[in-house]
Amino acid sequence: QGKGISDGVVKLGVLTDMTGYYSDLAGPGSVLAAKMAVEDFGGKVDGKPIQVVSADHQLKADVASNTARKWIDEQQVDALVDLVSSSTALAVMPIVNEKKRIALFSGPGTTAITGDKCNPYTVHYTYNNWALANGTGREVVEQGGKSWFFITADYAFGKSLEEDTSAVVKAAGGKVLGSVRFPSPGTTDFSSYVLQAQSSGAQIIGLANAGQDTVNSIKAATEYGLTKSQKLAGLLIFISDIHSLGLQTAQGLYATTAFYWDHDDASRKWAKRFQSHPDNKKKAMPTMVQAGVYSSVRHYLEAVKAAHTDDADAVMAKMRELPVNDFFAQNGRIGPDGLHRHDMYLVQVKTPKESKGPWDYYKILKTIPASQAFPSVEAQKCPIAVKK
Amino acid sequence: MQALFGQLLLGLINGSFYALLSLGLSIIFGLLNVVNFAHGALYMSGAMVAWLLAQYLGIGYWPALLLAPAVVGLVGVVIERTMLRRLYQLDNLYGLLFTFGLTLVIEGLFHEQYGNSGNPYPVPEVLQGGVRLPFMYLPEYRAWVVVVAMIVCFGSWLVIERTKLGSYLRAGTENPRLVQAFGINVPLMFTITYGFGVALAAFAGVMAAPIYQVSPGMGSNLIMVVFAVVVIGGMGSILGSILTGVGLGVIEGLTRYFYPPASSVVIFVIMALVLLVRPAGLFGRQK
Amino acid sequence: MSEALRAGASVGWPVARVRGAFAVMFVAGLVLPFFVYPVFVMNVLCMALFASAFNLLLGYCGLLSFGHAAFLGAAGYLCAHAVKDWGLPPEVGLLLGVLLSAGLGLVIGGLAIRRSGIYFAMITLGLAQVVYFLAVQLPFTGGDDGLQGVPRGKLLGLLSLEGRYAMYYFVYAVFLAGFFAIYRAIHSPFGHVLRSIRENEPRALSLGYDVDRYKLMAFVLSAALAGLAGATKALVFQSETLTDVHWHMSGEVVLMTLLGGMGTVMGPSVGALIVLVLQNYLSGFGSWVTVITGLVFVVGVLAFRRGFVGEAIALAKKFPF
Amino acid sequence: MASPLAAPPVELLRVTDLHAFYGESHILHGVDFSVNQGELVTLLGRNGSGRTTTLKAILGLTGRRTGSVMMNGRETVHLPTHQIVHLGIGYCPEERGIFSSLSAEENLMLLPKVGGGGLSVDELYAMFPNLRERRHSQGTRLSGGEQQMLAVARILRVGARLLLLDEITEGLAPVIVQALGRVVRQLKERGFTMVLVEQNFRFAAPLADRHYVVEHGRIVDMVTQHELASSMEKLHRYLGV
Amino acid sequence: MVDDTLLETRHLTKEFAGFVAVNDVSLRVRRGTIHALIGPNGAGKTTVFNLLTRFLPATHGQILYRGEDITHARPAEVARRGLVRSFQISAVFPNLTVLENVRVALQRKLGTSFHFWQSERSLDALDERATELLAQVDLASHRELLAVELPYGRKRALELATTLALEPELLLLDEPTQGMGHEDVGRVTALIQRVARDRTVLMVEHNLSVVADLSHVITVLARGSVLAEGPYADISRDRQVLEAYIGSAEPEAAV
Ligand SMILES: Nc1ncnc2c1ncn2[C@@H]1O[C@H](COP(=O)(O)OP(=O)(O)OP(=O)(O)O)[C@@H](O)[C@H]1O
Ligand SMILES: Nc1ncnc2c1ncn2[C@@H]1O[C@H](COP(=O)(O)OP(=O)(O)OP(=O)(O)O)[C@@H](O)[C@H]1O
Ligand SMILES: [Mg+2]
Ligand SMILES: [Mg+2]
Repeated sequence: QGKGISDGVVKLGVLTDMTGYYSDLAGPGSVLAAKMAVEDFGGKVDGKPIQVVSADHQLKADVASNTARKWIDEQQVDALVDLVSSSTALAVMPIVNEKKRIALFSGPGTTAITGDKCNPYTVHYTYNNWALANGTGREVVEQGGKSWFFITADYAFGKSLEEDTSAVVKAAGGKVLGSVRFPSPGTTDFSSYVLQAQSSGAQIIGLANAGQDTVNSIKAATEYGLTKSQKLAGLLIFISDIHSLGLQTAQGLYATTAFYWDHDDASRKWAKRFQSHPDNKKKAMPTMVQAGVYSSVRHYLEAVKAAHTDDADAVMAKMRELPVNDFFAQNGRIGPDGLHRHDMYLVQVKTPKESKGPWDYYKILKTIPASQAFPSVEAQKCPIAVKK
Repeated sequence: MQALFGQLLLGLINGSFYALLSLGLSIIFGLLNVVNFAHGALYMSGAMVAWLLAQYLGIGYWPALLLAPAVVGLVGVVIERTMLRRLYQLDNLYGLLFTFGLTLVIEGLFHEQYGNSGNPYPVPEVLQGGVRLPFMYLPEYRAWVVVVAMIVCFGSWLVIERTKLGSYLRAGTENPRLVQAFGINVPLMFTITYGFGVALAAFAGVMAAPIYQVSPGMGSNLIMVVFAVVVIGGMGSILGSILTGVGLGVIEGLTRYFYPPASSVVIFVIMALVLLVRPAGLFGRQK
Repeated sequence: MSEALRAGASVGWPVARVRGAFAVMFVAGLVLPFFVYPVFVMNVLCMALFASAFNLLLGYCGLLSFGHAAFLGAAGYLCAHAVKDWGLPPEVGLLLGVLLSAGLGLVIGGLAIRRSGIYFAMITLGLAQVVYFLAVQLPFTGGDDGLQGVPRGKLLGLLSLEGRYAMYYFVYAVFLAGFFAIYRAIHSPFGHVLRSIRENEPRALSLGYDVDRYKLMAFVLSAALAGLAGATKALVFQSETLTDVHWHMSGEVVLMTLLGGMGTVMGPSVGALIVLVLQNYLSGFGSWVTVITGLVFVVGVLAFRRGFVGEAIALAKKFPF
Repeated sequence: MASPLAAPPVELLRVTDLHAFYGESHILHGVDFSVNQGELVTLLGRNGSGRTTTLKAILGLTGRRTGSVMMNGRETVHLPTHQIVHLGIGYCPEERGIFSSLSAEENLMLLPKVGGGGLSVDELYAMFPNLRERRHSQGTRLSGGEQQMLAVARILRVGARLLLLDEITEGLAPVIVQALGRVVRQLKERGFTMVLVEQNFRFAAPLADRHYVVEHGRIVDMVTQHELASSMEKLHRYLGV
Repeated sequence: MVDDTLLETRHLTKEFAGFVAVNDVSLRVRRGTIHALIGPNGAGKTTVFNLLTRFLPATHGQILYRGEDITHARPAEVARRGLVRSFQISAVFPNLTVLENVRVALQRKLGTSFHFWQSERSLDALDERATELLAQVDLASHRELLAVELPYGRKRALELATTLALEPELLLLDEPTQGMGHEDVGRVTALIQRVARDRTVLMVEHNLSVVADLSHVITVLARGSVLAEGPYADISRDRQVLEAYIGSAEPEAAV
């Protein structure tokens, strides 16, 4: 591709889970966020229109890669957005690399994206497992939660989340007593695993799982009185999960998040717009993934504008060059490995009494500065980043 | 050792729950010769309806326990009257396909309306808390599930096996026209049966609402397992699927304890083995 | 399977017309990639082959296998692995895949064949779940991420398949080969015996046919061809994932076959086309896809039970043209 | 008629211009006949002439059907099968229709009563000893003939006043056939009305009051008991002997 | 001359869950004869057929065919050896045409039944023979009909034709004339007579007139065991047989 906007339009493809487990924390909400970002940007860049297309990858790696291929080959999509769930993200990475398009990941968590599997066209924008592990893991250990036991979803995401957290826990001087890996999807009843966690005698039960699994395991844990003697640490908690659990069940839970709507005026302002937007049928508050989608799209468009082209290399250069400054991140930076490093927040779920109303769920315990929140470039095993 | 007891008890609890679910399926499966794939979706509907009742009408768990099954059962009756009945005479492949389509529709609609992240449903006050056994802490609600499941299961079993209804239905599935030619209102009988089976699914759904995430997807994981239960127990043998349900619950529980990764497959292995040794399932009567 | 079989048994078109129809479709296949996204067409071809292989069993032996994904996936994994990690050429990858699923077919079929009806379906399902379990657990399958970035390599070390059209015509050739293998099997002495078995097993037995052997033979054939489809698919998408071994896939192939018309030669392919088009062009609509797909099946079963092609044939019979 | 001295016969069943279809194929082309209270009539005819179909059509077991079927003065073509039967009809199908998922005894007890004055189970077992012996074995495991006996026995229990019997001597040993002959005679004395479809003319002849001849889905002739001797010629021609 | 016994059973016995259906039956079927097996319902005739054709395993006892022990042979194998049966309830391939029904039987001799790569046109060679066989039972005119559409009696005729297609050496017929109209009965009787010239037939039949016309030897079964054996003349006078089976009346002459 030469300079200028190829084929006279900048096209963004939101590829996400529209119907599965994650459809509420990403899904239509992510599409909406992307559309809002485009609207706010004025619908044009360099005088060329901006389009948003979207599709459901059904959490299937093959569907994801097919759609990505089709979009790039057929519709000249310039950037893929969101890609919730690690396996779908990993599936599209070789494609964007081969075809020189840009991937703006908001949903997936695995550190491999900017680690050994990294490529020059991928931005990992919102969070990654290391950040979650580090945020929740270290904090909890420091507060005295020294011995851990994990209830882990038996697939890529869960396993890597468990590994990262164990590392952090050990580093912080805690110890890991063990873990149990349950098949997912396909597990509804967690009582058996909760019981094993109970009998492990660990102080902290780390939930290395996501979505429905998290919700069901937390329900079981409270039901079996685990929370009386031991503490739960949800490693990947979205505000939508809290909403579906209800504070009664979720209260006291620790979590690390990249975004909370009630953080400051900027975030409140945007979140309210998002919530009251006509396309947001369920009138839900944005999750960190959806907020991340908005911010990443915004940042991408800024970069295109600055580079006067949608050529992937040029735009990536600009994206790395420009800092991110909006309601989502202050002075966030995209590293050579493609990881977006920004502040994260350690939060605790309020008790029903503390909560002033719907969606008032988190107490922000502390802000984790970008430098600590994410792994350093060196710590990542990303070949291309090290070369530089 | 302690833990093992716990796992056994949990197995029993889940087992009785499987039994309750497979009961409805087994009745429909065995008596109408319909492979009711929609069973999971209807179970989910039961839970969702309970939640909706609570959410919008402030109706609590206890009334919902009757209301939700009634509502869903009624839907079942309509489905049977308007569509399903045309498929009885065909290979049960078609019933399966039809109910599969139905599943997609039901789940899709709920999903469209209420999303997938699910909704909270509290355990009723009287059943909160639990008892501390020497080897584990047993939530009262789970105990309640076991008791109710068992009562309902054996209740329906008695009604169907100990009355003539059972033989009417069995004969009716073999040759409905003829049974009708003997003066039995077969269509009505089938409608009621399907309605009842469906209501049972919804009932199980309400029972599940407080302990599992109430979401459109909650049924799709269970359905295959419940199928396996019914087949292993012997299609049409209601007692069979009750006992098998409990048994498999226990086996699954133990697998979760000794080798969790296999917990999702163990039931299917057992199913294959059983069918190879006993063609009609454990309690099924050979044709 | 009474109803369905009647549809199956009545593929009574004059040979000439059948030939004509095939000729038209053949040409269509040649030019299609210039109008439609080739990868999509290739996907359709693979699934069409898969469904046709499945139909050989359901439509012509009255055996409903609910575990055919096992063959599709197993072959896919082996092929992908062989090409990616062992650096074997694609044709060898395919061959290995086919051999594996044929072998699997021999085992699973050998066990299941002794049962019939829903029990047969359930045994195949059970054993297929075991294959799925292996696909999740075995180290080389990449578990949940699957195998990504599989190279398409050079056919016979000469022709590179990386180009979109080269690959397309390769896949097209594979499809035609598989398809006509099936067509011939159905219209062979063997096929006739299968039909008689499906119609009345004890009678076939009393005529001196070793029913089980014929069924098993059919099962292995079907499995091998399903494997061919799976291996090809893996090359097309340059990846292999759990989707192909999951029971949803086994269900999907049943749907395709019935939608298109079981026991008809073209039916499964048409069914595959319909289903994939639905999935492809509705994928923007979120949950409505699910609802619409569901409705399609409901209506299909209630109103067009013989499937698309089956109904067409029935019409052609009523108003011969 | 049943007895020449009897008061003017009361009509129990009247079939007028009955047409019946199986899907596309038009099988009955306007069947007309009537049966009086306590009378036994047979439907004779070649294979495929439409006798079974006639019985089925009376019960609404065929596909579409038109015309009129009056069951003691009540029009029934519009009623669903199960209601027609409750007007007091018992049907013994050609293919026996024994249920494989029920034991022999369950098969026997399956049918609900549709009227008073049926035979008791003991009477039935006395009539068909095999059945008592095999009563616990699965219905379709019975021998061909045993299944036939069961099919007959089961409708004698329900106290129907009109019996539709299709090929009841089929595959039965001569002794049993004779026994059955006696049973039918008894039933007649008890005032049962019967329509008998028979290949075994020798069995039917002495029992029947009247014979209807069916050909290509129509009634083409009727022969009464006392005309029988004189019209053997004709009958043989109809039946192609 | 050599022993002309084609089929022999020694102490053949079959029990079902404690109930003895066939009890110590020793039969001898001689080459070229028509051997009738009669007896009251539930005597065990069909079961004997099922044992002979290995559709059921014998509880104990032995089956010798052409002097070879076939007690443990597979059903299909028994059939291939030339011992073929018809069924009590008509057994046809409902959704195949009348012609195809017969062809399936003829096809086996081609030895190409596993050839899934060969064209079906290789079967057309059989049509002529098939039509011949159909003509024998007056079905030639119906050859294009689907078998379901035949009335009951015709189905039996078709089944017979199919069975004959195998040119069996020993033909087992279970109630060949059951459910047939008189004209059919006549025809089938004649047919059996014709085919029996170069074959051996073992048949179960309740229609005494048919038995009388056809059979050289009759074995009477009752409650699973042999009650009497001999030519029709003797059997029909045997007191036991009379009360157990034939009953008071004379054998029924065809009307
Ligand atoms: N289910 C069916 N579908 C289509 N045609 C049928 C069906 N049943 C019967 N027929 C046709 O209807 C005609 C009459 O059949 P029916 O059974 O009434 O004859 P029948 O007089 O009872 O002779 P028999 O019972 O001795 O064969 C026959 O030509 C038969 O082919
Ligand atoms: N599979 C079985 N299980 C149990 N009992 C059986 C089975 N098959 C047959 N019987 C019993 O064995 C006895 C003999 O049956 P069989 O069918 O041989 O009688 P048959 O001589 O053929 O009588 P018919 O002339 O009525 O056909 C019958 O009493 C029958 O109930
Ligand atoms: Mg008839
Ligand atoms: Mg018999």
